[in-house]
Amino acid sequence: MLKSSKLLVITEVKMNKRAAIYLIVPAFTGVLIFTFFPLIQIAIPTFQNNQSIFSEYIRFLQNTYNVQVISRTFLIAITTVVIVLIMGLPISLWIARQRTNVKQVLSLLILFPMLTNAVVRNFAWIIILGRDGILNKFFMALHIVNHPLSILYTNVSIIIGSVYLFLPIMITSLVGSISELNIEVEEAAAVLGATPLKSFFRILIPQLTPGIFTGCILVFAGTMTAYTTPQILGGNRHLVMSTLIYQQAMTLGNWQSASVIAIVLIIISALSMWIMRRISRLLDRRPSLA
Amino acid sequence: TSACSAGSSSNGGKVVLSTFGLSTKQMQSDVLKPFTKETNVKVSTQFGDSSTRLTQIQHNPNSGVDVIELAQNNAVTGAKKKLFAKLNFSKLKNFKYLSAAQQKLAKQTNSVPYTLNSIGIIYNPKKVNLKEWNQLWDKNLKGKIAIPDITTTFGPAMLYLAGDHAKTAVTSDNGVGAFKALKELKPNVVKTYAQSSDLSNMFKTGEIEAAVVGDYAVGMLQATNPDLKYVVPASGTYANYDNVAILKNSKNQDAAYKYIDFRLSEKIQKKVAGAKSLNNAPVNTQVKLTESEAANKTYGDIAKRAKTIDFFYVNDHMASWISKWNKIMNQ
Amino acid sequence: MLDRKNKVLTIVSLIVLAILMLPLVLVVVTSFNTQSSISLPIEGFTFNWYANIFQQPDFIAGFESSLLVALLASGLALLFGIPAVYALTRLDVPKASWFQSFFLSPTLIPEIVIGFALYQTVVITMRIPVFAGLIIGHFLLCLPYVIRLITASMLLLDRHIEEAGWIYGCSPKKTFFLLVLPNIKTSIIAAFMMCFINSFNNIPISLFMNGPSLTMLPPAILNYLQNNYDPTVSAISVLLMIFTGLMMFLVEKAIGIKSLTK
Amino acid sequence: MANLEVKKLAKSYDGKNKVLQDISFSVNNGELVSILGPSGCGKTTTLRIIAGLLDETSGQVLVDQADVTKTPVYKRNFGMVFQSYALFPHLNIFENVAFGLKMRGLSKTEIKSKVEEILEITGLSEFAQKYPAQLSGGQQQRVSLARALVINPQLLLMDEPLSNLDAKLRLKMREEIRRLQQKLKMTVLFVTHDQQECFAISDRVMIMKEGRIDQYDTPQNIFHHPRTEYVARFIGYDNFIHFDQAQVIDNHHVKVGNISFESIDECEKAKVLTIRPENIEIVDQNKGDNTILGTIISNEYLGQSFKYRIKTELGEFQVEESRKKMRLVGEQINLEFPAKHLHALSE
Amino acid sequence: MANLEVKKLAKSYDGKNKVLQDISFSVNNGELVSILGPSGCGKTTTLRIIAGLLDETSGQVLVDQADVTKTPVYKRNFGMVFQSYALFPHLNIFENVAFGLKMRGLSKTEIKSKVEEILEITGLSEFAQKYPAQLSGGQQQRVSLARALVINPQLLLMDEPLSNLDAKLRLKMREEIRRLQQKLKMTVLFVTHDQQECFAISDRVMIMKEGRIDQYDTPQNIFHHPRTEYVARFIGYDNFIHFDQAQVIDNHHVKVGNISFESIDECEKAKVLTIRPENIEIVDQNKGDNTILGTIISNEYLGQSFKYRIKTELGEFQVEESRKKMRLVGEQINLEFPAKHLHALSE
Ligand SMILES: Nc1ncnc2c1ncn2[C@@H]1O[C@H](COP(=O)(O)OP(=O)(O)OP(=O)(O)O)[C@@H](O)[C@H]1O
Ligand SMILES: Nc1ncnc2c1ncn2[C@@H]1O[C@H](COP(=O)(O)OP(=O)(O)OP(=O)(O)O)[C@@H](O)[C@H]1O
Ligand SMILES: NCCCCNCCCN
Ligand SMILES: [Mg+2]
Ligand SMILES: [Mg+2]
Repeated sequence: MLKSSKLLVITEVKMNKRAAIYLIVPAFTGVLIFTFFPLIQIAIPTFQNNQSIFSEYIRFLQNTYNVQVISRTFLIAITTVVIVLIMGLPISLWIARQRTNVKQVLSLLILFPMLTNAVVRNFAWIIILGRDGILNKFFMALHIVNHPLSILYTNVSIIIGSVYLFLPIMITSLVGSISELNIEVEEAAAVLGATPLKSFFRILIPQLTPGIFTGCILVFAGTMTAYTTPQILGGNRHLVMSTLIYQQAMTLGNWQSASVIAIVLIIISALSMWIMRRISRLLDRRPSLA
Repeated sequence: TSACSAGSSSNGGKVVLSTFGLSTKQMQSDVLKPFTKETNVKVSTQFGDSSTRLTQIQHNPNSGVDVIELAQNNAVTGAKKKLFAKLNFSKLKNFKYLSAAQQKLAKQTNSVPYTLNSIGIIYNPKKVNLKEWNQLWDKNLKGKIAIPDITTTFGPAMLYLAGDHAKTAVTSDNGVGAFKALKELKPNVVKTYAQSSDLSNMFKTGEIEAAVVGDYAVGMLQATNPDLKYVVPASGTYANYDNVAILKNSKNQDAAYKYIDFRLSEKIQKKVAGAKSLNNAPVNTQVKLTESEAANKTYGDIAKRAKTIDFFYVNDHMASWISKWNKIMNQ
Repeated sequence: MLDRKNKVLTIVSLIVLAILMLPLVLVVVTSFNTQSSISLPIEGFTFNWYANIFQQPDFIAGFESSLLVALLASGLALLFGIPAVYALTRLDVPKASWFQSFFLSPTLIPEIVIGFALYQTVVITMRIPVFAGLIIGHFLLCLPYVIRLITASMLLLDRHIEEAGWIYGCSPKKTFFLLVLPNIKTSIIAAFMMCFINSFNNIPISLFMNGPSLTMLPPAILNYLQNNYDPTVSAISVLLMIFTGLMMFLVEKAIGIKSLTK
Repeated sequence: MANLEVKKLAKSYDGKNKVLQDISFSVNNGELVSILGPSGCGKTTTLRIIAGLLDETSGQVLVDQADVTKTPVYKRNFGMVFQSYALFPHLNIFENVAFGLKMRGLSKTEIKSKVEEILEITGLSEFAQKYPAQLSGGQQQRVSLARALVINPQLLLMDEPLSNLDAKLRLKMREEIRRLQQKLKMTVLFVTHDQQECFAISDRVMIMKEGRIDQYDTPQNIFHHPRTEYVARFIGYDNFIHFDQAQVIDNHHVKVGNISFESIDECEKAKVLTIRPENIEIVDQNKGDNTILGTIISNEYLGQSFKYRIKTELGEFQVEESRKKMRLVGEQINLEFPAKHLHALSE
Repeated sequence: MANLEVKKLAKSYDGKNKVLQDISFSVNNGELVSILGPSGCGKTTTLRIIAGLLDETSGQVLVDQADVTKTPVYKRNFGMVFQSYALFPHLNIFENVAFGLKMRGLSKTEIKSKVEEILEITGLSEFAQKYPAQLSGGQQQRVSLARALVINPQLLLMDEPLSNLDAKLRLKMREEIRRLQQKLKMTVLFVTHDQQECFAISDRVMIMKEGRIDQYDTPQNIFHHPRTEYVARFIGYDNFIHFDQAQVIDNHHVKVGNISFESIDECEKAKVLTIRPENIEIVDQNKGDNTILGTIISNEYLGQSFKYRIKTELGEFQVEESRKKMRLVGEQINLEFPAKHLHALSE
């Protein structure tokens, strides 16, 4: 979804070329003024320091607490991606291979939580994950644990909340990719002697590489930058970068610091996405047909 | 003003109020509606955290807010940053009913205290029995308590308590002793909370057995967890005022004065003191509460035991304390 | 074969599906609890928490302004987005894919940063009223959805349809309104729904962009949740789910009817 | 290399409509049999059941007398060439071809030598390191073939393997398939809906209609002796004269309307006479028998010949004539149906 | 109903490569002209420039002597049938057909009567209230045609209007187009890459190659007298014998290798001899001239005939022979090239 779909102007059309300018300029100006200009405005002060232009950043990173928040944010995002992928793949496969009308119903069902308010979705997990919550009651009843587990307000609860938040996005994205696959390719593998498991790992997964990475990038970016989930399920002991930005900016009124974190967050998430995309290209062995 | 019919609004003018997000329903019904009814002044509101709202008016001189209600620490900051209009106390008929200390604070900060809170310990008597602050450090409370985060209203008070435990006042050693005491407390702390409703949930789910909490939240906590007991240790507590101020850029100063005076009036102070209302302890000395009415409020005995926090000192050191706190408590 | 008949796959999928649905079901159940805290199992049945929603001034005002903002922002995003998409997909724009990435770029900026940065630039520096700032923020949130979804359907739409219009004497402008718009209606509805729901549910931008008498619903719910731990939040969650479901139903119906004739 | 036998195979997708209706047939060792039929007649269904990709509703599939009906697809050891090639897009040509051998656990050196050999045979050696998307349609087709052949399948199944190719390439590929099949002496079942293709390549042809086998015979026999009107129509007999038993005169003669027709076939149980457009002759005078008067109602130039639609008292006929000049619409002409080209059908 | 003239039309998309190279031609009133050529030769480009959908690089388009080169597309009053039909999916059939009339501001009653008439002619009356998606391919095709016809276009342009149809429908539709064109006496420019289609339908055929016109003539002339090897190859002359000027003996005789060939055409400036596979005869004895010995290297059954590839000292030849029995690979035979079928080409 993040990737810009390929634009192809098939044939030159006899039309007033000037029209293009009038059509594009409003949206272009809007994004320029309200996205790029504000970013520059918050970025500039962070580089205006007496010592060196990067000293604000150096100071920020010298604080081990901040480094911990960054690594927590990163770790939560990566873990979420992995879990979402493991949970999402089988069900996506299952949905993609249903008959059309069943597939439509299931897709709507998946879409529903995705379109439901984020507060609502996270809040549901408070009920489940608390010391006295459903999950602990369940575990205790089955004697899996003797004492209730502390899950709420930990990194784990943020991960669970994020998984819940982004699983539908991954499924929707994967169902799309899987539906595009030629099922005969798997049949061919079966005819050639591949068991279902072998077919899954050797034929299906490799073909899905680009789709999987697109999904992963979406989930990763979403988790890295999510605010509501860590806010509700993490609390202040488990700040992530976006909640730290808000705390610095609004609770403590320290805008300089908030700007620094914002820039660091943008750089880290952009860099990670770029790396993931590179890896995806490396793994996708099919030649690109430019 | 009294001649106006209820329907017309043009005469009384309007005022924009910025206040706490807690109990918006009661604020509306017990303060704002009666105010409009009496003065014919229309009120628009902004609800939210004290610190957030302070940050906003600090950066945005055109916020449009006329009157702002803030926690004491934020009021002190606001005053220091000269965000408030210089008050003409003669315009406030009810100002004279405030205590001398409160009047002094008002004059120092150009913001008038209209209620006060203090902290105590709330606990689940089925699991533990607590009477004194020092008991919070007991080993058997490991992983069972919650304390307010440094960034919240009672964060500084928590630091003062730690200082008391270490027997070095925070103001005497820049909090060195207090932070040492906090380090000792850390194993017991499940969470440093920002919202008192978190506590409700944590008690409910058995996450914690005790917490340091402001008295204003006690009613709400006991409503959801009826077993909980609240104690203000005999050794004393720390009080914190909520102040109301007029912003420098306010264009509705007359209406703003009317609001503050209304807020301080005996009738309203008594009304909002109700447990089902805002549960605000009165500052108006004319208001008398029965013992049951006084429950969970900084009133009478407790008010006498309450010590004040030097927010002028605190706010100067806040930045470095937050960083230290985060390293110790949130890491 | 790994198809819908594979048993292991089916079981795993049903479990995941249950995990997706269970939390929402629990929210619904807790909303009827007589206890004044959100917990399970419920002790009794009541509609009180639903009644309480309507006594919260924030919720009423929040719903109204969230609705208004979502409508305006989605509308603006369509108004600005559709012409741009048309130019990028139909006219010979140099570096068209660069422009497309540019229009999608707000997606890459964390929403909390958009809120923070916009607050400074739009509200403080430019002195634009907070309400307008809020609309701008939500517009940026929405625009990428419009660009993405409508580009997809413009690329699918047979460009010869427009040419046929011209051939039969229809001017380019008229052709757009008579022949292009009706045929991308489906994706316009879809884009509108994505915009609307994302704007309506947004928290991070609204957290910064607020002011007197400008309360948005999600922050109001968050605020309520943080100050009062009672099932009112469950109740309003249920109402919002119904609202979402209703929108999905309407859209499905609108697009469904369309796809019959297409 | 194996003998295939299908016994009373039936299939229903929805439990109600039978897509295959108890079909039985066998394919001998080293024989190439085509299944020909219109879209939806059940060709793919038959092939997929034999391959094991689809469950039959009833019936049996036997390979060299052994029942394989319940053997899972990945254990059947068949080769299959898919209509869409179904190459593995993420594997290069070598790896595509090697896949089946890998699944069988062969050693690397064995795999290498076998793959290289088949790539040599199919003329693909130089593409070993390329990926499917880098190959032309015809080359991909050959990879698909090589991949099926390298595992030395007992039986090779091909589902319209040429339908995606343009006319030129299609021709070349079908020659290649025939050559390989004969060289490697494979047993092949070949699905197609192209009449010419199927005649050009097969030892025997099976013509299907709505889940049944209408005729199963050599191409020549089918061409010259279609058994039913359906088969005839399918292979280019565009003209039909219907009649009933009462009109039969003797073994080889029938009278329809006022005209007597002599047919090369026995007419006793026949119901229809049929003839190809190119076998009808336009003659100058009406000689009576086997001849009918008509009017041209449309004309078309086909390059080497002209094609006319002609209206007669027995309905419309289509006639192809090689001639320098086109006859005009409206012209009255006599059509002769030579007895040796006039076939009688009973269904 | 109009006369089209194209003068020195050139087109370059990128400013460098000329996709059309100064082509000139004219189409008479009521004439149906096909443009035939391989993919990418510039057929669509030509049509789109004439329609006004594309800017020419240089040259002129004249309709009834009036220069329309600068007239915007929506004022040209042409009809166009798009390869993909380009029906308006959100309008029903009636509205689709009425669109052009509406744009011309006709009254409702006029529109109604005209649309109903054309729907009648195209056999679409019963579908008036249906939407395009509810129609079959052939019906959609007719809607597209009706939409173009109803505005009574000066000129009707058709870009491969049949390429999406299956063989049967394609045949039917081309007859219908021809019938309508003749009935309404339209001037039509018809783009196709199908040789047979174009011969069957056109008054004249224009064969394009890489942006140039290779031959522009009646179907018969093109078929029997291809001007270039390119045209010949395109229309099914599969066999070519190349030689140089030195080998020309006299006006009608050429000696290639040891064999003398007599051709029906003049050979003076010729470089190539060509003949169709079905015109080569397999004869029992070598009569010397126009005959060559060869070996069969492949055989194929085509239904009515057999096709052989034959290797000779002058290269491979393709021969089609009608016969009961197939000749075997390896058999030695003599090929005779009858002079009346052997054409000489100069390019
Ligand atoms: N999965 C399915 N579910 C239900 N019906 C099916 C399914 N697959 C095929 N059919 C039906 O079974 C019949 C035979 O289909 P099959 O694919 O075998 O035809 P075919 O002869 O291969 O046709 P084609 O030449 O078009 O490929 C058709 O009527 C088709 O609609
Ligand atoms: N918009 C364009 N930009 C650049 N080159 C183009 C464009 N459109 C067509 N061409 C090129 O111009 C040449 C002629 O194209 P045109 O579409 O006229 O071919 P055509 O004869 O219609 O082929 P086909 O039978 O495949 O439709 C081709 O080489 C094509 O690649
Ligand atoms: N702008 C950051 C992208 C985060 C994705 N947000 C998902 C919201 C789902 N409601
Ligand atoms: Mg099939
Ligand atoms: Mg073309």
